[in-house]
Amino acid sequence: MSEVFEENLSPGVEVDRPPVLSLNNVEVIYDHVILVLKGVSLEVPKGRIVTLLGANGAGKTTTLKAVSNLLKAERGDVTKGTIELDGERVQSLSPNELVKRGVVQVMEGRHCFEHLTIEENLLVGSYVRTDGASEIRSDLEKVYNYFPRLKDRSSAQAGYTSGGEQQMCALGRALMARPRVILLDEPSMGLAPQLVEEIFEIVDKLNKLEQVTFLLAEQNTNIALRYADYGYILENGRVVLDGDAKSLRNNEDVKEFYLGLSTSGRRSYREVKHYRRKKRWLA
Amino acid sequence: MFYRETGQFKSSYKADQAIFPITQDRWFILFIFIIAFLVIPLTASEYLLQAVMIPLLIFSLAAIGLNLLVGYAGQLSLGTGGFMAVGAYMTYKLTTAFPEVNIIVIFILAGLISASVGFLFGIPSLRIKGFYLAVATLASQFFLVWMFNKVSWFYNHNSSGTITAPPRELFGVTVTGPTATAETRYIVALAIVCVFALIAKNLVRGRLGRSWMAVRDMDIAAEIIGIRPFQTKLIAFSISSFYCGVAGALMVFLWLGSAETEAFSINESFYVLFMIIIGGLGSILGSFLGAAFIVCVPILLTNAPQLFGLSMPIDLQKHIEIMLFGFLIVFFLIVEPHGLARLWQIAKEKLRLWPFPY
Amino acid sequence: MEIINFLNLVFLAPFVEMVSYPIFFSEVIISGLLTGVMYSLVALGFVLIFKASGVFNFAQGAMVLFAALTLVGLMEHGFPIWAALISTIIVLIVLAFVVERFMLRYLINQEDIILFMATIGLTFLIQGFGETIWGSNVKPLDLGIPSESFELGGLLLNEFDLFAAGSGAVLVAVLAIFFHYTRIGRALRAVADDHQAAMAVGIPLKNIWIIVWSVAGFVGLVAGIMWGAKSGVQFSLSLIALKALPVLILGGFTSVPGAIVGGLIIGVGEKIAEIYWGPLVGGAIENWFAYVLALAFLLFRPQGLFGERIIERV
Amino acid sequence: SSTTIQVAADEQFIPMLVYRTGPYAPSGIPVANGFRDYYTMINNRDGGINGVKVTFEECETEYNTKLGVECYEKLKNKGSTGASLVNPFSTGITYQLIPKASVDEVPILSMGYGRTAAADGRVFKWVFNFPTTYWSQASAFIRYVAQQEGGESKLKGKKIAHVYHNSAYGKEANPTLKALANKYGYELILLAVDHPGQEQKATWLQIRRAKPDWVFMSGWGVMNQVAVKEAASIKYPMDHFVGNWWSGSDADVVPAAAGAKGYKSATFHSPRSDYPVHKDIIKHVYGGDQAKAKSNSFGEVLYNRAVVNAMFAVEAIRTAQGKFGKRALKGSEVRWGLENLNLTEARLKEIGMEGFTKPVKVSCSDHETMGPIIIQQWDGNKWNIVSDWISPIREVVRPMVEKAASAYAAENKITPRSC
Amino acid sequence: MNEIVAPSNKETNANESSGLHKDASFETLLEVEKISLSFGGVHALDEVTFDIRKGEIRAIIGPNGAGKSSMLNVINGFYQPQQGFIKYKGNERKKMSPQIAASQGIARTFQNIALFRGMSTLDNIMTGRNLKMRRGIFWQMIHWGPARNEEIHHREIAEHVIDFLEIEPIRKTPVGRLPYGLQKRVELGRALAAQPDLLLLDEPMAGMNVEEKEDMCRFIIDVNEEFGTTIALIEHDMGVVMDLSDRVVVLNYGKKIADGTPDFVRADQGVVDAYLGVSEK
Ligand SMILES: Nc1ncnc2c1ncn2[C@@H]1O[C@H](COP(=O)(O)OP(=O)(O)OP(=O)(O)O)[C@@H](O)[C@H]1O
Ligand SMILES: Nc1ncnc2c1ncn2[C@@H]1O[C@H](COP(=O)(O)OP(=O)(O)OP(=O)(O)O)[C@@H](O)[C@H]1O
Ligand SMILES: [Mg+2]
Ligand SMILES: [Mg+2]
Repeated sequence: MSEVFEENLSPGVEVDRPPVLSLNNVEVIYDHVILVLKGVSLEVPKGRIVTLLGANGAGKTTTLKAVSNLLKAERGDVTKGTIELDGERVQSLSPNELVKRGVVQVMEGRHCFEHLTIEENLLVGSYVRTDGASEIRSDLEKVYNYFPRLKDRSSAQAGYTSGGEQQMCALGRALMARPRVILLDEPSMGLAPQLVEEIFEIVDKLNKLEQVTFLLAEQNTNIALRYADYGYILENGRVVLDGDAKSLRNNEDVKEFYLGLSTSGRRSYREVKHYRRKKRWLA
Repeated sequence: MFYRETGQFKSSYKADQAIFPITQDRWFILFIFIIAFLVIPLTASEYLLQAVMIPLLIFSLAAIGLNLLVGYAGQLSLGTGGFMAVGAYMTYKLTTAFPEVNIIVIFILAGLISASVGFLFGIPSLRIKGFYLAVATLASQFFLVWMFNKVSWFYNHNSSGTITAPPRELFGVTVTGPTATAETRYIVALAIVCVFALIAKNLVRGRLGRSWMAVRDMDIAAEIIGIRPFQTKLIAFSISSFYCGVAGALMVFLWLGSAETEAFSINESFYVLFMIIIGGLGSILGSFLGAAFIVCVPILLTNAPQLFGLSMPIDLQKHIEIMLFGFLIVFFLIVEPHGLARLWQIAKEKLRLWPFPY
Repeated sequence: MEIINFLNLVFLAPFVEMVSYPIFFSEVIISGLLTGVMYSLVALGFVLIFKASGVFNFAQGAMVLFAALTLVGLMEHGFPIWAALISTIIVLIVLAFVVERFMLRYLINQEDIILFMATIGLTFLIQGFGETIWGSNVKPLDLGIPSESFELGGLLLNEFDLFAAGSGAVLVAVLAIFFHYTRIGRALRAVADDHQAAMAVGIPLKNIWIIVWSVAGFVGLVAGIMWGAKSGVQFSLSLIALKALPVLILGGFTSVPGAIVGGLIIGVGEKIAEIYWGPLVGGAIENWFAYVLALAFLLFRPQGLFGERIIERV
Repeated sequence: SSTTIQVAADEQFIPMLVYRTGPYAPSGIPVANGFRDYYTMINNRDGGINGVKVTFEECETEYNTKLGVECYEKLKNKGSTGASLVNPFSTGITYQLIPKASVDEVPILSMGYGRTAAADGRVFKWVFNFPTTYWSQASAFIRYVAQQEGGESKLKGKKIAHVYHNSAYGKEANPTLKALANKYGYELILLAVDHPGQEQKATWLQIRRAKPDWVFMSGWGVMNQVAVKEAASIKYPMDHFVGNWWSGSDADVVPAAAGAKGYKSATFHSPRSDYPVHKDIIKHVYGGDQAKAKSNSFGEVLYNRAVVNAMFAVEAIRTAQGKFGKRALKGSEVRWGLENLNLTEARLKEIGMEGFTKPVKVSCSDHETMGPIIIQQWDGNKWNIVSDWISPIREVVRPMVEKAASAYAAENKITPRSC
Repeated sequence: MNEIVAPSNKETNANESSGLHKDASFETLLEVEKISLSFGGVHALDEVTFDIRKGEIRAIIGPNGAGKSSMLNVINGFYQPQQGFIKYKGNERKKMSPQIAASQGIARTFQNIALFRGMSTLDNIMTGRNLKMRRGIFWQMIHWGPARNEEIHHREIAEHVIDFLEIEPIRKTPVGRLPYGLQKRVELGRALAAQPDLLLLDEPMAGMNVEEKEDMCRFIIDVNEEFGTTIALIEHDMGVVMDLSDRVVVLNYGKKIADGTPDFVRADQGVVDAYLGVSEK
C-alpha cells in the first residue's frame, strides 16, 4: 500500500513531507466483542490533506477516534497495531496531551457543549493554549470572520442553535486550539452548499498558509477529492483502495459509487435503478 | 459451538417473539425451575430459605417493579420504600378487617392501592426529570413513611406502631404468621414472583413496554410520534408501585412477620435501586441478578471469614465487608456499566462464537 | 362548624400567631436562616461535583464524615489543630487522586446513573475505610470556636451558628467567583455537558476531576466541622446528605448561589412549617416538608431556581 | 479480641446480636463489650455456670432489623442445644423475633426495651422484659417530678414536654404520659424528632416558646447528642431535662461536654464501676490491666447495663439448672429459668452486685416485675446518682399492659395461659 | 410492503380517485399561513406562507439557521407559532399538539437523529405503529390470544418496512450501535411504519455518500409514488433537491425568498446569493 503511496509523490516531496501520522495495521474492538477495524494502515504526510472515504459504518469515525484516543470513552479498544505521531507511538497519550501536541478532532454529529453559549464553546476550544488572552481574542475574531453566523448567535446557548450553526461551532472550536493536525469528521454534514464550499476553502487556506495537516472523513466525496491530496477508501473496517485524489477521481468504481457519475455524466437521483450493483473490489 | 441459534429457524413471528427463542435457553430455564420449585424447598436449610431465598425473591419483585419504572420508562425514583410500605400496611389493614378474604386477593388489592398512590406521586414527572425527579420522589418516600408512622389507624391503633402478620391459610396450609414454615412461605413467594415476572416480561415486550422505552430514550421524539409521555409515565409509576406494593406486602407477610415503618426507610429505596443498576437497567433478568447480588454478597462476605477459618473482630470484619461490597459495585460497573444482565448477554454472545474469538 | 374550625386552624391561626409574637417569629426565621446555611454547606459539595462533571456524587455525605473523622482522629493523636487541618486536606487530595485513578477514569462518558451508582460504591468504600481507621465512637470536636448564646433585643442568638453562617457565606462567594470568572470554571461546565467532546478539545479530565473532588472534599470538611461540632463526629454525620438534597433541587444542581438560596428557603420553610403547622398533624413534618417545598418550586422551574435550563429540542 | 469461641459439646450457647458499626455503633460498642466481658468473666472465674461453659458468638446487626433477623436465623440452631436465649438489644429486632420465639422455642430477654405488653406473661410466654419497661419508666419519671415539685398535687398545671424519637421506640412512653396527665392534671407537650435527629432547632424553639417545667426525652443515637447541645444553647435549665435510659449514656453527653452539665437521665442500675463484679472483670478478663479495660468501654453506662443483662441471663440459666440439672440447657428450659428467676438482695451480694441494681422476682403472669428506677446526673465528667429508687405507678401501668396484651392475643389468635 | 401497507393506505385515501397523479390533482394537503415564530430576539420564522399539495414532494431549502427545521416543528405541533395558522386536511388550526398531529397522519424524521437508542431496530419501527395498536393493558399483560395476534399483525407490517428499507440484518441490533447512515434509515422506517399521509423529512441524507443517498432517494420516491404519501423534505444536497422535488420553497433568515419548481428556484438570483453560492450556478 505504501508503495502506491510513494509512487504518487515525487521524490522531492517525499523528503520534506514525512508522515505526521501513520497507522499501522490497527485493529479496534468495541465492547470486547464487536470487531470494527480489521487492520487499517494509512499515512498522513505533513501539510497534506488526506481523506477517508467509505460507506456508513465502514469505520471512518472509529479510525479518527483511534488516533485521537477517544475510543476509551466509547468502550472501544485498539487491540493491535500502532499509531504514530511524528514517528512516536501515541496510543498511551491522553486526548489532552494529543491536543497539546496539536492534534485536534472535530467530532461527528456536532457535540457542542449545550449549556454553554456559542462564544463560551469557542473559548473552551482554546483551553490548552498558553499564549495569552489577546492571541485568543484575535483567533476568536478570526473564527467569527469565517462564520459570521456564529457572531450573530454568539450569546445563544449552543443547545438551541440550528444544526448547521452547531456544526460551525464545533469546527470553530477546534480551530481555536491552533492545531497543526486536524481530524475532521464529516465537516460538511448538514451545511448549506455555499457553506460547504466555504469550509473547504478554509481547510484549504489553513493547509496552504498555515501548513495545517488534515485527516478528513467525508461523505461528500466529490468535494473531498477536489480538495484532498490523497484518499483512502474504507469498507467494512479495511482499506480497500487508496491513491492520490486524482487517480481516485478517475477510478471507475469511485465514479460509480462515490461520485454518482455514470458514463453519461451525473446520474439523476430519480433514475436510480432498483437493483444493487456490485463494487468491483468486493466482487 | 454448541450454544448457537444457527440452524434454529423460526417459521413464524410468533416463534420469533417467544421469550426464549433459543432451545438451549429453554432447557436452561426448565432446569432453573426444577431447582427453584423442587430442589431448594426439599433440601435447603431454614436459614438459607429465611435469610437468603425469601428476601431474594421479594427483592426481585421490588426490583422488577422499579426496573419497569427506571430501567424501562426512564423515570428515576427513590420512592420504592414508601410504596412498599403502602402495600404492607394496606395488606395488614385489609386482612385484619376482612380475615376471611383469601390472602392472595388481599395482596393484589393492596398492590392496587399502592398503584394508585404511585399514580399520584408520579404526577410531578410531567415536568420534572432525571435526578431532579429522583430527589422529588423522596418526598413520597418521606411523606408515606411519616404518615404510616403518625396515623395510628394504619396499624389498628396499637401502641407501638408495629404491624404483625396474622396467621392466614391458603388451600388449608398456613402461609403467613409465625407458624407458617419457611418452605411454604418460600413456595408462595416463588409462585407469586414467577407470575409477576412473566407479566412484567409480557408488558415490556408489548406496546406498553415500547412506549416506556421510547419515553425513556427520548421523550420529545416519543411525543412527536404520538406517544403520550405523561400518560405513559403515569402508567409506569402505577404498575411499578403495584409491584413494589406487593413486594412490601410479601416482605412483612412472608418474610419478616412484623415490621414498623423503619423497615421501609429510604435505605430500602436505595437498595432496590442498587439492585437494578447492578443487575442491569431495562432487564427483567437483571432484576433477579441484581437482587441476588445485593442480597447474597453481604451474606457471603459475612460468612466468608468463618468458612476460611479466619477470626477477626466483628467490627473490623464488617468494615472490610462494607469496603469489599463497595469495591465490588465499582468493579462491576467498570467491567460492565450496563449491569450483570449485559455481562450475561456478552458471555452468551461469546459462547455463540466460541471457539472463534470474533 | 367543624370545617370552619379546621380552616381557621390551618389558614388563619398560624398567621395570627406569627403576627402576635413577632420576636418569636423572627427567632424562627433567624434559626431557619442559620440552619439553611448549614444545609447549603453540605449541598455545595454536591453542586461542585455535579457542575464540573455531571456526576451526582452520592458519596458526598461519606466524604463529610471521612473528612471530619480524619480531622478529629488526628487531633486525638496529638496533632495541633493547624497540623491536623493541613494533614486532613492532604488526605482529601489523595482521596481525590485515588477516586480519579481507580474509578472515574474508567467510567468516562457513561450514563449519569452509572456514575451515580459508582459513587454509591465509593460511599461504602469511604465509610468502611474511615471507620476501620478511626473507629465508630462519638468523638467530640472542639476547634475552639465560641458557642455561647446571647440575647440581642430579645432574640437568642448563638455565636457558633453565626460563625458557621459566616464561613458558609465566604465559601459560597469564593466558589461562585471561581466558577464564573475563570477559564477552569468554563472548562468544568464543558466537562459536565459532554465528557467526550471535552476530551476532544483537550480538557484534561483527570486534572479537572482531581481539582473538583479535592475542593468538594474541602467543602465537606468545612461542613463536617460545623455539623460535627453539634453532634460530635460519628457515623450519623454521613446522613446529613439527605438534608442537602431538597436544597439541591430547589437551588438547582448546577448553581453555587442556588445552593445558598435553596438552603435558606428550605431552612426557613421547614422551621415555619414545623413550628406553626407541625403541631396540627403531630409534628416531625420537617423532613418531608422540605422535599414537598422543593417539589413545589420544581413544578414551576423544573431545573431548580438557578439551575441550567434543561435543553429540549429536536 | 476474639469474638468466636468454638462451640463444644456441653456448653451453653448464647447468641449475641450486636451493633459495632453503623449509626448506632457508639451505643452498640459498650453494650457488646459488657456482654462479652461478663460471660468471659464467668467462664474464667467460675469455669462457667456451675461448670457449664458459656459460649457465645457475635453477629453484627448494624441495629438494622433485617440484619437482626438474619443473625437470629443464623445463630438460633448453633451450639449443642441451640440458642439458650436471645438479647436482641433493639426494639425493632425484638418485635421481629417475638412471633418466632414461640415457634423456635427460644426465649427473648428484652431488658428495658422491646414490646412493653410482653410484660403480660400469660400472652407472651416466651418474652421477658424485666426489670422494668418504658411505660413503667415514664410513670416513675412523673413520680420523680412530683417528688421534686413537692408532691403529686403540685403536678397540676405544670407543663411537661416529651421530646421523642419518631419511631415505635420513641412513641412508647406517650400513652403512659397521657394517662398520667389525665390523672394528675399536668399539661403534656409532645414533640417528635425524626430520625436521625441532627437538626432539632424547630423542636427547641418550640420548647423555648412553651417553657415547659420539665422535659423528658426518649432519644436514640445522634438525636441525644444534638438535643443536649440544643438544650444548652437555648439555656434550658439542664437539671429539669431528663432523658430515659437510652438517652443517658456517656456518648450522649460527650460532644456537649461542659454544656451538658446538670443533664439527667433515668436508669435502673448504678453508673459507678467500683462494685465487686467490676473488680472481678478487671481481674479475670483484663488480667488487672485497668487501661485496657477502659479502652474497652469498661464502666460506661451502657457497658454496665449489658453487665446487668448478662447477669440476668446467667442467673436465669442457673435457676433452670436447679430444676433440669447442671448441663447445657435448651431454650425451653432456660425459659423456665427466666420465669422462675428470683434475684434477692442476698443473691445480688453474692455475685458482687449489691447496690448495683435491684432485686427481681419474675412470675408466670408478670414478666416485667416493674422494678424501680433511679435518676443519674452528669456533672461534666461523670454520671452520679441523684435520687432514691423510684417505683413505677403500678395501678396505672399494669392495666394498660394487660389491655395491650389481650389486643395482641386477639389479633394473633393466641389463647392466654392461665397463671 | 406492497401487500400490507398499500391496502390500508388506500383506506385513508378512500375518498379519492385511485388514479391520483400529482400533475393531475392540485388538491392541497397543508397550507401554512403567515407563520411567525421567534425565540427571544431571534426570528426563526417571519410570516412564512406556502402550501403542500397532496402527493407531491415539497422541498424546503435555505441557509443554516434559516428556520427550516423550525418550520417542520411548527407543522407537527412541536413549536407553537406566535402568529399565523396552519390548515391541514381542510381544518384550520393555530395550535396543535404533536400527538394530534401524529394521529392525523403526520410523521417525521429529525435532523439530529432522534431514535430510541436503547431499543432494537425492530422495536423502534414498532413504536411507529403504536398509535395503531388497540389492546389494553390487561391483554398486554397476558400476551396471549388477541394481544398476541395484534402484536404479530403489526410485526408483519414492521417487517415489511424493514424489507423495504433493506435493513433485515440489523433487525435486532440496538440502534445506538448502528452507524449514522443506517440510523437515518431506521428513523425513516419508524416514520413509515405509521403509514403517514404527510411525511416530514429533516435532512434525511446528511452524512451519506452518493451510493447511500441513491438508496435513500429510491425509498423516498417509492414511498411517494407507490403509496401516494406526501413528503416535505429539507435537504442541503442540491442534486437531490433538484431531482426529487416537485416544488421548492426557499427560506432565508426566517423569510420566504422564493417558491416554485426546482428549475425556477435555481435560477433565482436571490437564492443563488443567499444559499447556493457561485459554484453551483
Ligand atoms: N460504541 C460502539 N459500540 C459498538 N459498536 C460501535 C460503536 N461505535 C461504532 N460501532 C460500530 O462500528 C462500525 C464503524 O462505525 P463508524 O462510526 O466508525 O463508521 P463510519 O465509517 O464513521 O460511518 P458513518 O459514515 O456512518 O459515520 C459500525 O458498524 C458501528 O456499528
Ligand atoms: N428552541 C429554540 N430556542 C432558541 N432558538 C431557537 C430554537 N429553535 C431554533 N432556534 C433558532 O432559530 C433559528 C432557526 O433554526 P432552525 O433549526 O429552524 O434552522 P434550520 O433552517 O433548520 O438550519 P440548519 O440547516 O442549520 O439545520 C436558528 O438561529 C436557531 O438558533
Ligand atoms: Mg462516522
Ligand atoms: Mg435544521
